[in-house]
Amino acid sequence: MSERGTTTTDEQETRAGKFGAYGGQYVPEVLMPAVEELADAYERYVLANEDGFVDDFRARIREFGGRPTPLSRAENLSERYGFDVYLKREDLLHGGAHKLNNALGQVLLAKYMGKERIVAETGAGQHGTATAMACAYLDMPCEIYMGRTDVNRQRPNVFRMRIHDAEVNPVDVGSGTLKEAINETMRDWATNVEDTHYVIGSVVGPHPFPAMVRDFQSVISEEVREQSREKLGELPEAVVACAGGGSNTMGAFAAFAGSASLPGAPEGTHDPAPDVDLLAVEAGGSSLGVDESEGYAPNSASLSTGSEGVLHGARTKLLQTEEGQIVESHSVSAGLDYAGVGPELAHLVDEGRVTPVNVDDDAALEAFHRLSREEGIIPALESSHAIAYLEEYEGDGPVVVNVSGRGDKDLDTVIEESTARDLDAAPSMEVFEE
Amino acid sequence: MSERGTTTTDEQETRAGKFGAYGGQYVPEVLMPAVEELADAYERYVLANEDGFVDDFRARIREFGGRPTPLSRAENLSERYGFDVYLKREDLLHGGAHKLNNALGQVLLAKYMGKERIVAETGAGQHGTATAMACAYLDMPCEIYMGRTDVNRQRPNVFRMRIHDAEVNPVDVGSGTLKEAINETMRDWATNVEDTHYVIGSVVGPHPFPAMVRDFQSVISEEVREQSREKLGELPEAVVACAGGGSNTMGAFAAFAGSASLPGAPEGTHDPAPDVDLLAVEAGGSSLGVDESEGYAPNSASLSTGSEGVLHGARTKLLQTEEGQIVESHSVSAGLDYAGVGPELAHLVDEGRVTPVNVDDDAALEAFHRLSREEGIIPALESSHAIAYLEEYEGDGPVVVNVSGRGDKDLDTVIEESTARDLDAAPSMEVFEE
Amino acid sequence: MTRSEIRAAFEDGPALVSYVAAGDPSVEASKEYVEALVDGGSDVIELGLPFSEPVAEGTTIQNAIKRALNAGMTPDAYLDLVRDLDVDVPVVCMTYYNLIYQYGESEARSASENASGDEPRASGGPEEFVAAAAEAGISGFVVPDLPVDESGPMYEACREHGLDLIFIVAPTTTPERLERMLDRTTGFVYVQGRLGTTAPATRSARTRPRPSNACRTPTSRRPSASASRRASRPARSSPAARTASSSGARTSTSSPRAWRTTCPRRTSPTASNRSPRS
Amino acid sequence: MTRSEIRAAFEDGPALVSYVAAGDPSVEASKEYVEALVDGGSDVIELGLPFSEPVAEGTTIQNAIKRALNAGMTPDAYLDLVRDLDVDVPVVCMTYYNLIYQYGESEARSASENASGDEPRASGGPEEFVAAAAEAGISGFVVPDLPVDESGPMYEACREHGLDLIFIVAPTTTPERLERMLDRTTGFVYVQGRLGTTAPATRSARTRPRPSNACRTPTSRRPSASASRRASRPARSSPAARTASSSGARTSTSSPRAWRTTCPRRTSPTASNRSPRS
Ligand SMILES: Cc1ncc(COP(=O)(O)O)c(C=O)c1O
Ligand SMILES: Cc1ncc(COP(=O)(O)O)c(C=O)c1O
Repeated sequence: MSERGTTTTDEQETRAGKFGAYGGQYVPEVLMPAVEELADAYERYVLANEDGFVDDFRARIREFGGRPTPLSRAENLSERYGFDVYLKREDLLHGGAHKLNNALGQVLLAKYMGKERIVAETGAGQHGTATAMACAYLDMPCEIYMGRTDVNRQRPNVFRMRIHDAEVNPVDVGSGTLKEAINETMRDWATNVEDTHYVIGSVVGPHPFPAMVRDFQSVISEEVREQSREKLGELPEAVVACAGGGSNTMGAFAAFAGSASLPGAPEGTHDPAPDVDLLAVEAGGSSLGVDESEGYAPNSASLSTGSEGVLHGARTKLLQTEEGQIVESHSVSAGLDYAGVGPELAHLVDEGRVTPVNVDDDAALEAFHRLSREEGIIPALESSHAIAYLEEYEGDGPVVVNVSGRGDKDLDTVIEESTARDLDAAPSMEVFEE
Repeated sequence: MSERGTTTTDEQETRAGKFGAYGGQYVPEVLMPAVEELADAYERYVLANEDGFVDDFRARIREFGGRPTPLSRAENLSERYGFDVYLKREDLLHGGAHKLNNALGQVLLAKYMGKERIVAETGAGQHGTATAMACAYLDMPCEIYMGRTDVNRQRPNVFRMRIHDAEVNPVDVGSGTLKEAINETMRDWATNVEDTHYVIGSVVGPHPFPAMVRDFQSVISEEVREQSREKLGELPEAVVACAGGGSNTMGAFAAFAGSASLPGAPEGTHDPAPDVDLLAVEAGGSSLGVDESEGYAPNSASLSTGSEGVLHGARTKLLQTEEGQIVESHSVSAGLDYAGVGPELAHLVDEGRVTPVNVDDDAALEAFHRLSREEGIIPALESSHAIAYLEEYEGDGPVVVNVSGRGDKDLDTVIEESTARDLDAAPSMEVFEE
Repeated sequence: MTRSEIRAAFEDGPALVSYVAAGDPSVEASKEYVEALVDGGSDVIELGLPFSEPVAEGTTIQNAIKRALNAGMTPDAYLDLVRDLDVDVPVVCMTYYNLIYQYGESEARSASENASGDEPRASGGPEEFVAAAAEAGISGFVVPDLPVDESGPMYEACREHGLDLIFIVAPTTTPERLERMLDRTTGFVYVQGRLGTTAPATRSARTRPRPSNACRTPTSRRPSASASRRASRPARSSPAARTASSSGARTSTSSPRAWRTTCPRRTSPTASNRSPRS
Repeated sequence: MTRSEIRAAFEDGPALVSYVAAGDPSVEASKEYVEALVDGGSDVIELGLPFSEPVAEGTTIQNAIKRALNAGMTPDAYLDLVRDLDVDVPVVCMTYYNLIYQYGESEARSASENASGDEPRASGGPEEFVAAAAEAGISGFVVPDLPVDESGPMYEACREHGLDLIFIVAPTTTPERLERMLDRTTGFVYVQGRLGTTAPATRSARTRPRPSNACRTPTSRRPSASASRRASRPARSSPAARTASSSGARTSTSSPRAWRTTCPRRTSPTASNRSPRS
């Protein structure tokens, strides 16, 4: 945040928070001071470990969150594919997904900043739940905005948030889903910006969010590097992660890309490792492309098929019409169902450091069943996309797949969708048919 | 299993598998050879680490299961009570409860024994799910017996078992709950005893189950001792665990009681520690005692209020009528709802080493809400009993509470019961009332 | 009421042993069924004393037991029923160990006493029930959850009161275990023909059972008698027995297929002439 | 169609700035509303170009925007509407940056080109839309998600085409930020009177907002003009404006309370006489 150009073309603006041409701070003026204050706090507490903030974060994510999560060899999948498959087990993190790494980091930071209140948006409820958990643990009042439609179809996560004593504010506008919730949360933040911190749920939004969320999530790849050294004796050939907003992706990639900057990382874990392929698996949905006339994309493959634009505070790759209207994305997995993606990921794709790929809904559902059946791990539908990509992977391994979360939350959806699609991979549920 | 008395009074029978007067092998003859074969395998593989079985188990429960689980200081509860409260986080074990320690151990043992098929009973579905998980991971065919009533009220766990490719066999007899399921599983085992292993879900049943399940679960207390050394600098004043069948209890107590015998435990972690109080918290239900005429106990406090008898293969403490009919127990928590208890626990209570206490349904529900709200951890309703006991604890701490599982599975029950009881501690769910 | 010894029932070759769950659907009905079965040719009656957790039974008997318990069957009512029976064949009590163990002075086994740290079972045990059963006219016991290894006190009590303690030889029983059983056997032993629990033969073992290899193994002592616990058809089925089995809507659920009968398929049963080991 | 400069609108003291979401419920209706508002006394029209993600708007305008999009509003249709307007007050385009950025040769920004690793935005940018807007008769822009810090290219394009780029001064704006804004301000600046987004004043900030402390802080340059984005009552409300606001069932949901008006409560607005920094 130090130098702020008054130059007149974007090319010359080299402020913090830019990843190549992506990133930035496209937010209403009312939020700019908050965003600047946060960027300042990020530099001091996170980057410079002021007051031992990062030590505190690391201790808490270990003791409260259950880090390090294991790197498990998938014996049956390794046999299936003929190369070694290792699973990074974020499904075992407290709350059941990688989301807590970020939520705990941000709520703790808000505490260090003297904020007295937390707001967050949530779609499927995973980020809301993680935030509510972190707030209960750190004794911070918490309000979660959630579209009315999502409230009704994600009841268990609403229960969890309420049980953690978070307020859940249903948003009745529009389609009542994630984007309306983001809107409302922004609005709350804009109204209460002085005492309130907005905990964004992925590596999106204005600077410093993309960098900060990446840093909190980078514990994933830090551990993968250490664990690879122990278990594989070498670095993996590739790291595979699903990409929605991209937080588990950046978390799994950062140490290999050399882009994270969380103090206290073990020696050498952040040296760039250009030989390790980084594969971001997007939701291919039912097919690629955008239906311009309907304003609808039957996928959420913004890295693979999107174009550059500005959304939710940052310049990044988006699913949009030619005119620039954001289209409705689609994925069987609620957590990947977002029309944008983190700006750093967009940049790493342009640079050729990260390869964007995608798998469709059916492939993800099949992978969900495959991992559950073959390895005794029920993955989140989001993570199932990463697992599905193994079917197409052409290298010799070893490959590390980030299992970003567990799939308990997805059981109903998976059963319904598997039945509707008549998937062979799905077990019959006739035990209920009496 | 070496010497087998042919003497004529129980007092003189000093066979393996007796804990004082408790334990034994009260099973149909058809199962005796299987039970003896298992006892032999237990001695060789578990006690003597033949073929490196225990090393294999330890590696797998670490990498697949996510051990060690953290020992987290509960900051807000410590403040509330004025003494240090530490939580042993079995809720973070793969599958969401301590059950996997045992299920993985037994399924792995069955593999070492050359068995080709696994059966197990389940009530609420936790043990069935853990077993199905372990079987998927270790590539063993698996059938789970579950009462029809339980099948219908525990749908998510049935889904999980099926998704792991386990057969779920609904039992239509009687009330269609846990005891009918045990019955059917025994029957299956008796029919297919040669190639099948029965994975019992707690420290109950005929020898060697109580000792073997304890040993697999003893990783809990082994870790607590190590972690106490690091974090507390001393042993805790007390360890508190809920007791249903007693497997998490024995797991949390064994290293302190000096009763476990799993090779490879760190130096000194199994030396008896008589100064550490061991508190087994039973489900007090709605009130203590037994309604003789109805054959019903509104609790499942067999250690606190039961009497000695023989059930499911072992002599132990039971909830029974004066005539010896087993009564129907009751607890708001399905996993504690069992009329018996592990024989070793009964013995340790008689010996004065373990203190049985109990808390009622309301106290458990309140503790569920308290931990969720104050610490950001949603405990299983079973574990909530252990947490509830802190309200009554009179020492100076530090106290370790075993959080045997997570409470996602209990959300519906808790919300329903909290509403029905009009509990102050429960958050309102009016977000849904639109 | 007089009654022959169990061993006598096997003196003339195969014997029909019929099972009835006492108290299903009522004490009176049980009395009638038993008497009809004896009229119809049963040589031994196995009268089940219903236990709430019948782990060795299949669905049919589980349901019968449940009905009996709901109708109020208790150990005392059971003994009264036995006293009332007007039959001249041996009546064997088939039940689970906990009922035998708990019978008598229950206060002595209360929780508070146990908590004192005394050897808890000093106050319980099989003696009282065995004595009462002998007095009522029971000739022997089958206790499916009491394998020979745990049978010490029961064996003592039976010997003291002159009752037979009958063990079950399973297809899985090893020669060594058979040896141990025969040491304590009086009356007869069951030879269980098939793996599993009592049940209609609709569900069979996934693996082919080793047919009673223990019994086929040459041993120094021959089994005293053998019976399949679960032949799918009675070896001998008299018209009267058939009548008894269809004497009421509820009786039929104690399906004939579940009745235990002698099954002379492999070894020819003979009455034991071995007396209890002294 | 001729139109005065924005700054001229403030020359005689407080000015009424009215907001209409273009295309809600139809292009024709928007044209009528705008004309009625001007007839009724509006000094400046802020004509919203609907964007699918209106992060700075409250419920009322969100809903208006949604209706407009459903009715088919596009940037080209918007420019056509502007060309068609028969009003003599300045029309300010209020929209979000992505629509401005994407306008024009869209193929040039296709995914395949981006994947080539070229600096992607080389092919996009605000120039084309600003040029087209200037040609259609737009006098200036309000782009709520384009803070001064990101406004370089937009500022350049506006300067080139002689349009005003209007910034918003928030209650939270620091003197240092205000300084930066005034460097790039032409036309007028909004002074946002309250924390939050556009909305009826029913939900107020939990904390009491610091009222425009940036503007109250003495600086070397005075803000060129100030307007509350959301006064709960119009400063001046002519009968005709009221008519416009109630001219149809749908119009009323673009509630008058959400219309932006000048709010001379704190600083008296004056037209800016500062020309763009050269
Ligand atoms: C388990 C899991 N994985 C992945 C995602 C996608 O988010 P991100 O791309 O930020 O990791 C989500 C979002 O809810 C999630 O719950
Ligand atoms: C989380 C949890 N805790 C405790 C129990 C009780 O079992 P045990 O007493 O064997 O630990 C159960 C049983 O399902 C359980 O799921």
